[in-house]
Amino acid sequence: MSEHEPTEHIVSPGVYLTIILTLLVLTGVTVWAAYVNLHQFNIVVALAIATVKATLVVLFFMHAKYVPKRTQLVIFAGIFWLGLLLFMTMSDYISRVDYRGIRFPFT
Amino acid sequence: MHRTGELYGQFKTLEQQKDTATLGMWIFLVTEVMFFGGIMLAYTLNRHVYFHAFAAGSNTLSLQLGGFNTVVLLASSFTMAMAVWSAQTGKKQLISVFLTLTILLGFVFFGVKYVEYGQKFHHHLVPGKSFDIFYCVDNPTKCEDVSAEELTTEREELEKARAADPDLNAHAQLYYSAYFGMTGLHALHMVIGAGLLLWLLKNSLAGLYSPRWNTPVDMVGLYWHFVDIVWIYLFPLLYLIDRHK
Amino acid sequence: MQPLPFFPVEASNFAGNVDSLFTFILLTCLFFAVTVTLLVIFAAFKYKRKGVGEVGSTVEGNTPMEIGWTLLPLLLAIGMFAWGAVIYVNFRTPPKDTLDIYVIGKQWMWKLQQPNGRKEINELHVPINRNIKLILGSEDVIHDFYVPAFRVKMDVVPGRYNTLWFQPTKIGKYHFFCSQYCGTNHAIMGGWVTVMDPAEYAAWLSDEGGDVNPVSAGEKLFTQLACATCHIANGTGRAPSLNGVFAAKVLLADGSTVTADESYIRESILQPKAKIVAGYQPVMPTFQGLVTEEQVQNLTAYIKSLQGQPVPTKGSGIAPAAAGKK
Amino acid sequence: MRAEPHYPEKNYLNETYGIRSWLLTTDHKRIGLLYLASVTFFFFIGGFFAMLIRLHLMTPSGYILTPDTYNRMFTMHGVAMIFFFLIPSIPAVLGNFLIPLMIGAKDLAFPKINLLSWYVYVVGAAFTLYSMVNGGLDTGWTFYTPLSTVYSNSAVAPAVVGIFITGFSSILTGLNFLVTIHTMRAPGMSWFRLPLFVWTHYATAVVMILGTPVVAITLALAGMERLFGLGFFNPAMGGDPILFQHLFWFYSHPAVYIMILPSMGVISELIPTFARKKLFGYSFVAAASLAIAVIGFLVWTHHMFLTGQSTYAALAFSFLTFLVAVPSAVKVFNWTATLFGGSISFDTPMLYAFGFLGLFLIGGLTGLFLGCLGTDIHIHDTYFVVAHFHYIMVGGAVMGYLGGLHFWWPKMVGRMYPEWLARAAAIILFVGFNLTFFPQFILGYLGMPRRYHTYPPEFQIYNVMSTAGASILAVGYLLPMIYLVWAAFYGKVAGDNPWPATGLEWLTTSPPPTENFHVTPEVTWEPYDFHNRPDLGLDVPAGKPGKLSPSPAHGDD
Repeated sequence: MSEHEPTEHIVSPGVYLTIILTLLVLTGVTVWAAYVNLHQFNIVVALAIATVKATLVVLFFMHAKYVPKRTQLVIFAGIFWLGLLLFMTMSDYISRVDYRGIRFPFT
Repeated sequence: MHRTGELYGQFKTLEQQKDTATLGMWIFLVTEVMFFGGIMLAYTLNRHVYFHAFAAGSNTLSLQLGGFNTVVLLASSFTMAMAVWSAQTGKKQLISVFLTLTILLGFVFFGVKYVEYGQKFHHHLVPGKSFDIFYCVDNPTKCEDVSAEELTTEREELEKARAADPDLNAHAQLYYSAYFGMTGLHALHMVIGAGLLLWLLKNSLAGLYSPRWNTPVDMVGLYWHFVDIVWIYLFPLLYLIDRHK
Repeated sequence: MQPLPFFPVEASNFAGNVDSLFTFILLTCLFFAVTVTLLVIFAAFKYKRKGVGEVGSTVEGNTPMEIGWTLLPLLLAIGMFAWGAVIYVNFRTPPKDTLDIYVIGKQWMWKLQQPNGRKEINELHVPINRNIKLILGSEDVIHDFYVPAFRVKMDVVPGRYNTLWFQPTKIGKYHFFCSQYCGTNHAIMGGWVTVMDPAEYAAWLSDEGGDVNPVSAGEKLFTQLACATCHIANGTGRAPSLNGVFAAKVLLADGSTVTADESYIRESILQPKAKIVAGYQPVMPTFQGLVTEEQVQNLTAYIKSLQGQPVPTKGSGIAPAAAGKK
Repeated sequence: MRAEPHYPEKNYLNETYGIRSWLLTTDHKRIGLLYLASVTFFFFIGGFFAMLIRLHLMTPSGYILTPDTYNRMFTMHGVAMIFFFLIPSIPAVLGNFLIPLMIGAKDLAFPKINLLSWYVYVVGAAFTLYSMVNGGLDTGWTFYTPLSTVYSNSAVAPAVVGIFITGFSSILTGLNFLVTIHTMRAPGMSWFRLPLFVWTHYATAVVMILGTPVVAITLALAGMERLFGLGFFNPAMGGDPILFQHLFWFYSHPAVYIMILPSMGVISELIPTFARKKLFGYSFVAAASLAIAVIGFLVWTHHMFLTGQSTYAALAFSFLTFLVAVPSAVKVFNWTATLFGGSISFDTPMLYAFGFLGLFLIGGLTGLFLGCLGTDIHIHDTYFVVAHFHYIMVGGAVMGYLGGLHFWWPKMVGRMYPEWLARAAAIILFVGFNLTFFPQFILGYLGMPRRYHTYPPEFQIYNVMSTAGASILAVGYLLPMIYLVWAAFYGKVAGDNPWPATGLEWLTTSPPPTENFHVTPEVTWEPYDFHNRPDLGLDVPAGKPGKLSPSPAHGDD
């Protein structure tokens, strides 16, 4: 048997409670923000709030704040590649001349 | 490989074993991110091209039900985190209590989702031949769960959307493809998670988890939180398009 | 014997450019390929193992060399990229003064319409030295319009338009192909581009339906009505090959035989389900009301003209000698 | 110096007996052999289809197959070869077998998941085989919509389900490799002492992890579109078929690197071993592997230059495509440089390495024509493309796979294959391959589109050459299949380290024991260092010791 015991950071219930309360408040905020007309910024605000919430979950509920750098790199890579997929594909659609839905003069 | 107590044969120490499991789980979650990424891209593109149809589709969803489910899922994440904490600090009874709570909250989520899906079937909002976003507006008697008042505003909104996008029905169907695709995939993950939680509960009732060894609780916890994060994004993306009127 | 071909004919404004760029990349690649190959062969002989226990030297790397052979290919690659980009941007930006021709791809034929409304099937006539723009649409799956002699191609995507432009520079007849896989008869979904003198082209445009020869008129109809899509000459289509069928005995699905004379052909065009050839499905649509009496005659004349064509061993409706006697 | 080769009495092959002991094994070596059997099965299925295709194309009008059958043949050839042979070949067979041995571990990090991944592969394969015999598949291996989702009359749904499932086998393998390489290394096995085979598998695993889920969801969406009428890719419903291509190529271009990177890893082992010299520029080759994996993700729309995509996007992606060519070039230069000053032998694995160098060189360089926007307009979707990717995947990946199989066969089965027969097979393969595929470059430039069951007669001469080459190639593939199996039972006993080579896998017996090493090895030497390894029994010139790193680095970070 080994003498190495798993050593890990134990997050206290108080922290968890703070986080969940913050999450609930942010949920309220995001619903409220959806009813304010911010034009194209509605989606930006909604995604920003969602990202804050997700970050809190990742850092505290999932202990990412206390894991080795290596694991944090893995998380970062995942987000980065997701961004790559979305951003690079959309860059094609946004910069193209899209002749969608035009009718032909004959068939 | 043979197992000696809690240590599997391919590892030298419990620490290495735990480290390996955690890294493996995080990498798995990254693959999950990419898995959802594909459908996210389909959503992003179609929302970009057919914004009016997406807004119209989104406004037919019930914000009450969606919001309630968000709260339920966040709460279940909290109880899951507490289950992990109980395992880490050796409170054996509490592990089972928090796991049970998590499972119950998960089932509440399923219940609400069932009601929501049922409504969509009823209102002919499931992609396919019978899809008709005007169904309730055109057949108010068939949608007795929607008030006359709501129907009037809905009609106005749909007419406006149709003025902007003549092919509204087809494109709203794309919104519903995204809705069912994303929430269905999410629900599938929840089902798998609920199965894992039941398995954990069985083991925790047998007293298997201790501060020395609680890797399964920790791993399922990571998975459950991930499913929560997916919903954190799905909620604004699906329910909150263009709500201000 | 002809020499083996390597470059296709250059018949458009893009052809020369693309070929020069191709040659440039080819020479660069040859330089690297030959150098590396010679080095490997040289090393293999020079440093051949001489004793069982011999080991190599202790060299393990050289950073300046690494940087050098990273930068050199990088610079060459940027050069190739830039040249290619110029051609591509030019290709994707049609000039203003184009002759616009609409092209529709469908499984498995091309329908084209000239600016004056004249329609063509699997044929494209264009005047020399004019900028031509094809506006491409698809009725079903993704196709691709490809003219090797012009070095141009573009996907034909359902639900949206694509455009393709070129300026033909050489009079002649060139293949065009569908080069995006589109199902069963993808390989025969092609035709000919005819580059004409402007005067000839103008005459051709105004000379619609001027064919007096019934055989060639029938041949044209045979493609236009998409008969050729199923009645493929080599017998691989959904319908029997018509080579040699005229005046021969045809075996029907019910086991009887019939002589393929004028009246049988006429009936098969107007009421195709009346007599089904053995081994085939009744999939042919009726052409009753779609073709005039004159056109039926033209088609019959064309099928007659196929009498001397080679009959495929499989995929012909002609009854085998034994069955014919019975 | 060296002792008489002996065959260990107790090893992973004879530790336990019976079908159950194989089907329920969690031993990475046995799982490697299970994969070997299954991918070989698919290689011969795919090869059979290829033979029919080539025979059919001997004449312009092709009398052998009907158009529908021909379309099924090339589609199923692609599906069998890509998803069920090339992608799992080197990683799941050689990688599975060797990575734990090379880093001095007792097994992969998750042995049960490893077995699961094989079963997932088998289930996916079963669905796909079902599709092949029940209606076939005629969409092309790329499954372009709306042909695959609306118009095709073949068994698309089971094939899509099969490939979806098999994707998870790939994900699980990649996950296992990544974690294993991070946490299971032996003491002293620091990152820069890893063999390059492990480095390239690390890069491969990254691609598997990040790419495969995307193709899985894409095929799931396409399948649901075919079955339930979801509309994302269906233009009739306002969807966009080009979106499918974006999603598909986001994985399927990097998938090319899943096929070629492990092969590069094999070559990086073979060349130093048979030149008895350290690999030239070890860290550059390792970095190039990672660079290929990362940049490989940024080039996918070069498959779509002519779909009407944005000109700006095309420019960006073409540029990135040229960038990814550079690390491949760097590798070739380093391999070549390694030969200089070496002591080169011409054993069979080295012949495969030479073959790989030649074919990969042609395959890689012809990629430039396709990545270049100007020339791609002409040669896109022609036989030029067919020739190019066969040079990479067959010339590159399969030559590496066979070279690796010959190199490690003595380790896997403990016995040697007949050397002269093996050398002959390697040469036959090289000749047959070039005769088959080189004419296709010319065909492509002349304008013959791919996936044609019939073609204009002016293209016939090159097609005849290609078919002739294919029959030589078939012989070349059958030979190793026969003599390697023979050698596994009747070959000469190989001994622990027959070549000799420097990796940790050669320190244990051949075949290795179930737990890989009787004593956990401790690494104190640099990779491919023949000069500080007295245990190899070589004649190291006196007075010229190679440099030894001062203190062993820690392996378990």
